Amino acid sequence: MKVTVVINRRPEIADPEGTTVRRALHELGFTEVAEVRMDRVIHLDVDDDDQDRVRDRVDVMCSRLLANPVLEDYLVVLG
Amino acid sequence: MKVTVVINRRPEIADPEGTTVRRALHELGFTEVAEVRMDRVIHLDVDDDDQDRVRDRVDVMCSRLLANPVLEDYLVVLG
Amino acid sequence: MRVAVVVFPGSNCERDVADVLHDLGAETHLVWHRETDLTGFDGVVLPGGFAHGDALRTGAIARFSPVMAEVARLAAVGAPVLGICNGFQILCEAGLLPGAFIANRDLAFICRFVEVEVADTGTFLTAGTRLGSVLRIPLNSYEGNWVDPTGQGRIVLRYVDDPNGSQAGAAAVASAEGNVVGVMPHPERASDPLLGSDDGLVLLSGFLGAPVPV
Amino acid sequence: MTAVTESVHRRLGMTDDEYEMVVDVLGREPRPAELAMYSVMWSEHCSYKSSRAYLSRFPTSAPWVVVGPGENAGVVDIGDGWLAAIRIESHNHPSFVEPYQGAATGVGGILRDVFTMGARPVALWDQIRFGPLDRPHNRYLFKGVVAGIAGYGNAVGVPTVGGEIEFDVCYEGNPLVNVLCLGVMHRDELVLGTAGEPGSIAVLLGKATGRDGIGGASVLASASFDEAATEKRPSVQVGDPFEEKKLIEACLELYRRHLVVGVQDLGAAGLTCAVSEPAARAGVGITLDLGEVHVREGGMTPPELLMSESQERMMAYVRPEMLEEVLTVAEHWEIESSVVGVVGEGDMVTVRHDGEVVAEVPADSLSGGAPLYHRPVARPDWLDELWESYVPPTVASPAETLLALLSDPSIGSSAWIHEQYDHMLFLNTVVGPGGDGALIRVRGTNKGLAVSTDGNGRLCLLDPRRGAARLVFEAALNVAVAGARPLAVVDNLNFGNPEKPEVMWQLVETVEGISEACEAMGIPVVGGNVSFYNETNDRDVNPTPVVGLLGLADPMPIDPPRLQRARPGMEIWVIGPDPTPNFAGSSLQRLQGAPTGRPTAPRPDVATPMIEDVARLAHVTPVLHDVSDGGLAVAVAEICIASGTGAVVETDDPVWLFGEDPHRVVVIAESGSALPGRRIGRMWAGDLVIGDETLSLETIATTWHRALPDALGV
Ligand SMILES: Nc1ncnc2c1ncn2[C@@H]1O[C@H](COP(=O)(O)OP(=O)(O)O)[C@@H](O)[C@H]1O
Ligand SMILES: [Mg+2]
Repeated sequence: MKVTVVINRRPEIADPEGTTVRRALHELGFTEVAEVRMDRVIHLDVDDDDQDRVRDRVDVMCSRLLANPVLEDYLVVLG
Repeated sequence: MKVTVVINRRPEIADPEGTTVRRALHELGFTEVAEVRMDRVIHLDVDDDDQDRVRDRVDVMCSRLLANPVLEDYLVVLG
Repeated sequence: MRVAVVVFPGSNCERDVADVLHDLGAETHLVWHRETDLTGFDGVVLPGGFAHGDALRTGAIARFSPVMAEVARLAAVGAPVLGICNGFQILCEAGLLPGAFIANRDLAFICRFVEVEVADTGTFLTAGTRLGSVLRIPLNSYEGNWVDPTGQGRIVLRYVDDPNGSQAGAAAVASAEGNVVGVMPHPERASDPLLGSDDGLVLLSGFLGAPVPV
Repeated sequence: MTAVTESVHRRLGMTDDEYEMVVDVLGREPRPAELAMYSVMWSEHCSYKSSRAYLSRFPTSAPWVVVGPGENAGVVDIGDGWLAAIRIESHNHPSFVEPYQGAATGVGGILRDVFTMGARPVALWDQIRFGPLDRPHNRYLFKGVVAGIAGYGNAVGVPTVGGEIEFDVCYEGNPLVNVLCLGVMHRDELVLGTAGEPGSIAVLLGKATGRDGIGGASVLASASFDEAATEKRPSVQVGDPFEEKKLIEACLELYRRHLVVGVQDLGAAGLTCAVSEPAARAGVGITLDLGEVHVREGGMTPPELLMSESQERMMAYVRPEMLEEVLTVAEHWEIESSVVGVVGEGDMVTVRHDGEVVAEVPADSLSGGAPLYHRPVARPDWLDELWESYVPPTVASPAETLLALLSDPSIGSSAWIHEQYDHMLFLNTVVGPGGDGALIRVRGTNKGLAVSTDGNGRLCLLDPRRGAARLVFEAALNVAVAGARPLAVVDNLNFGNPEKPEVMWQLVETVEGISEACEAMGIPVVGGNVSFYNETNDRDVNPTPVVGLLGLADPMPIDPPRLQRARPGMEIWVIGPDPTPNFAGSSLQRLQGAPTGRPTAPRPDVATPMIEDVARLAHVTPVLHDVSDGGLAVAVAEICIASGTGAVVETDDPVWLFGEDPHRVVVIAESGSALPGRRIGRMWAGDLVIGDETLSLETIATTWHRALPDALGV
């Protein structure tokens, strides 16, 4: 089963990379870009077809390894 | 307008992050994870409400700066 | 020889390489990345560092710096253009060299001496070396893993023991004409036996057109 | 006092008595912004209120001291118009909350302390301590901290050339992350943290201010961990080495062109500190307009703006006629700037926001007026028991014992760590990580600067005074091995809860020990840092002073000693006093159990001449190696591994092989040399032979190289 995990940095946490990219876009003339935030998506291919179990297990993977709970929130999407 | 750009590394290009995360998940006992791929998501906040123009301009941002055509494909999602 | 060493915001090896080139007899100038005129320079170096903090991808933003049009012009007229580490990454992003960089295979920054073997003596960088000679030079990068989907890149130096997964073991790559060269390890760091090796001098002398044989 | 304000000051970490002191100073109830300012400036972290009374014991003067403790970094004269700036700082609590960012911002902070003084930062050292690596969480913290130091240090472009690592259960819930930075400058580039004359203008340079780190100093670093960890946790600071790199270059250009009268970095206590300390030092007043501060997020309140610990910011004090040039320099380096204040007569810090005065307080009541606590001090009653319960370790086979020591991650190779750090940038690293002290050349001169950092929690638990003194002597010997003479010390005092009399006793003894050792060698303490409340769930860490010692090699040895230079046929000598059969606090004891006994006392009378001898030998000897963790056997094994040369050690006495008594150095010398010590063996083209046992070079090398990677499972 395919699982997509979307990891977002919490809004109150600074995102220096996003700021640098915004500045670069402005220099290239894309001044309409007011904000840039950089996030991650993790695609998992899981050898298991039990939706409930997969959801539970991926949730544990996120809280233990994939996301950093101090800085990030995550969202698990099956399929 | 909010725009989400998803940058993904072409499948034929190695993904050391994905490989490392898969190995770490296996060590933690999540051996059902057969593959891991990491993508990047860029959230843009664009001061412009003209959907067509925004789509065109973000497309140019991607092909010029946000994605590297040697390694990556991209997808632009409005809203 | 008059050499421009380009300084991007976030470059950090510019003074190191300028000092060593100076000691080898060059007239070196640090040139800010907003410079738009490199007239009068015989060659240009893009030094190591973290231009623009490596935001997005290494070299992704630096390649749009105003100075890059002049770097491309010098490359087109056949002047020697050398990218070291981050400079190599910038040259790839700018399309002046083939390929691109991804993270090291083991996902760790690597700072240590590595051995590289000369695979092509037809570039300025390797003009003073012999095919197959082995040089000891420090590597210092997180994204040193070169990828070239075309498989056509001209490889100038190869790692003896692959430290990072780089395609075909490439440690240095040249343009088809041979006057644009990117090298991932830092020849300027192998410039004095007191620092562990002076094997980099033959490469930098080659850049200055005064190769000393090994 | 109303119930409302009472709860506000307590929430800011202030006691009721401290609140009353504020009321006394002001002659009225403080406004919210004022209360915020006092709470951060009077926090333990910023004011040293529990330690100040005792730190005054340190010897701080010497003819070569240019700036002693109290400024952002200590500065010493190294001759011929050159100065060196040095400082050490802890980031323990932030690194526990978020190891990568905590360590990264620790590096950012210590760099600012050094380039604030006018010096270009030339090298970093990290001293890191964790619980044992068999616990996954400790591995997570350790890897995160190393990645954070690498991530920030490499990208900001300052090499990390050495450090120290220790694993012990006492750091389980409370890792220690200290970072030391060394800078070099010309004499005329020295800048102090002064606001200058009335009329000077305060220019805020660097990153935009956000809500990050609000209350970090007062809450996170000044309270026990279990309390702070929960809801009081401020939002985590994220390091931005790219901004700091630009800020370094911009500031160095300002100094070179003499465009500023003073500079203060914004670390803990943010803007509050950046206006009050320079104003107090200069004896002037200042008016700060918060509306002018460039911000990352809208709607920040005056207390938030005044307390934010956003990274990568500096306050420059500028004469009005220089202002335009200063702003042009900032623009050139692509950093943001804003003109936020004006220096005036008087002594008041006045803060305006939206046209209103939100704070008006005497500058020096913030920086110098903090309460001074003489907290109760009591020798722990468990100490005698610890001393008396000493059991000597058992050594059935010296070879097996050596292998056990070499496979200890506190002793094995640190390559897994230091190969992730750029340790070669600037082409000055003559002796880098992997030896004793690191040696940095000062180009344009014949000088070298050597720094060694040393800490040892077990030793200091058993006897903080002896332990701390021994650290100073050990660090001095480590720089002597590089050919340098000791010049100055910085210290980082990592302790538990100062409200416990036993912890205060440990601090007092430690300060005494460091002071005695410095006095014996005639060197000053030029700076330091105190980190209290390193406790989790009522368990304090071992008292862990970390000593950073700066030495000057002038001239630098032409071919400095290196472990690699040992060759077959050379002789192995040990110089220094013979060891005693006392393993208290040693690595061997740790392998076999808990620390017990009373460590051997240092011998100041022996140390000083010996350090001089060793510094002289460094000019003529291929290999010098200080005997420390794991004793002589480990020192010789390290020489064998580095040089690929075998050794024959003509003793199997555990006291000689594994004792860690102070003041001993291994010398590898050409055969026939006459040295002031004992010849205990020779190098040869074979294996490592100890008494009648033999270990292959490959076995010892693999064991030593794999110690840390195996413990990490990589
Ligand atoms: N955390 C670290 N970061 C960088 N280098 C380290 C670290 N820990 C140890 N080292 C390096 O490893 C070498 C040995 O360290 P250590 O055993 O503490 O030395 P010593 O006992 O002589 O003080 C030193 O050169 C030191 O700089
Ligand atoms: Mg030591």
